Amino acid sequence: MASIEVNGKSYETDEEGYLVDLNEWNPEVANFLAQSENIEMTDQHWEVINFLREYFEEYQIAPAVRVLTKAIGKKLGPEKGTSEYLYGLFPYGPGKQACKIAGLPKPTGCI
Amino acid sequence: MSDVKKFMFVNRKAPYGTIYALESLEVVLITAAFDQDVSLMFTDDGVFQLKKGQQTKGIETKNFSPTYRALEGYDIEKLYVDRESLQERGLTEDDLLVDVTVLSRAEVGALMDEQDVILSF
Amino acid sequence: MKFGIVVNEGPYQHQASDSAYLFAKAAIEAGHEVWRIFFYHDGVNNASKLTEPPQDDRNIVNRWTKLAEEHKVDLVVCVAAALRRGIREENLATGFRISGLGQLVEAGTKCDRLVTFGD
Amino acid sequence: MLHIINRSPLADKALENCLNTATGGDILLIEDAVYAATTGNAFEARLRAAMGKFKINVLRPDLEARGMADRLVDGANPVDYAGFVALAVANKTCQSWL
Repeated sequence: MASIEVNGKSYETDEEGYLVDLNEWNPEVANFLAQSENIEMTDQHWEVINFLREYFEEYQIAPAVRVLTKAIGKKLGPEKGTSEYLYGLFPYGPGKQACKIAGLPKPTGCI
Repeated sequence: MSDVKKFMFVNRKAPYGTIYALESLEVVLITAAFDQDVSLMFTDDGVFQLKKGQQTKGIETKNFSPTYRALEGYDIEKLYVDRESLQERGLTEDDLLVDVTVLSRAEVGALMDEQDVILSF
Repeated sequence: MKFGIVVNEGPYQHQASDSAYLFAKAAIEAGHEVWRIFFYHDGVNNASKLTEPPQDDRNIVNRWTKLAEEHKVDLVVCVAAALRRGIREENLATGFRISGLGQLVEAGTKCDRLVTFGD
Repeated sequence: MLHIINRSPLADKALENCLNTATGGDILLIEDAVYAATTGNAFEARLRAAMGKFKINVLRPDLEARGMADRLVDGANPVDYAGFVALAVANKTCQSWL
């Protein structure tokens, strides 16, 4: 089992870098995970991360990319509800990268 | 995907006692992602899956009941409940955590006949 | 005719695996194609090569492997269900592969008939 | 439609629900459901009453395994696995009442 160290505290991760205990997530961990994905967190990134966390809190699942895109458009404005916008922020895919940074469970790769 | 089929998921089991309800929900979400025509049928103890107020802390298990409320966002809007099963269990539509269409057994049977693929877990 | 089969229970505990196997064999003998068998829930345990039944019992896992080898049946194990139960590439019996639930949906869309065995 | 039932009607409501819900067609009793089609069981009358609306098929190997082959109710149709496959072919969809 791998681990990361943020501000002197150690967090367990799986081999792909996802947090093992989702309850341990905090913004510092998010920043650290983003850096390891070569993403510089901006307000726009945080908007999406916060949205994902709220979505997960409410529905107990990570949304499919299509559903996320639609829901973001509804909440943050249509110009942000496009895959171009989301992939612009998270080049390797909002499903994979944003969920990891947001401390959501790893998509089980069901497709 | 070019071939769209009518998929119905028949849920006859209560949640938590076994894993079927949770894993059924996962298939439902994937099927919707494949752009298929999805409907869910809740009958017998399956209607308990939709009961409001599930609190799973004490059994240290994930409460997946909120996920039924996410179905709308996946464009899954055909949720059907068998009226007789509800009544047998002392439940009414008000006890359920999502909007559903309540059907008689005859209506349920007719709807099943329209399906291309029926999956039950 | 093209058949898809779903197996939801583990071997030895429930008759579902036996029923599914005998159905698949009969379908092939009748000249049909068994295009894919999808193992879900505890059904993923059908794919464990660590299974070792006593000598006087049928070997359910080997039976599947043989079916796959002789009739090109695609044996797919659900990844999420498999990970939960410790079924991984390294203990997968020959003829099985691990993949996602999409493979089940695909069996539903591509096959003429989908038959489920479970509890 | 082919309705497949695999549990005894004395232990589970699958068969009863199926009989009350389905619009007709083929029913196949497999595994523990074969007990439903044997004489003298408490569900026999209910099954007989449904025979006008449904064709009741019973998987013979499961019946034999359980020592019930000589107690099959009149009007129920015993089939082997080839017959099971034929039923699945003859019906557009197969529903397992799990």
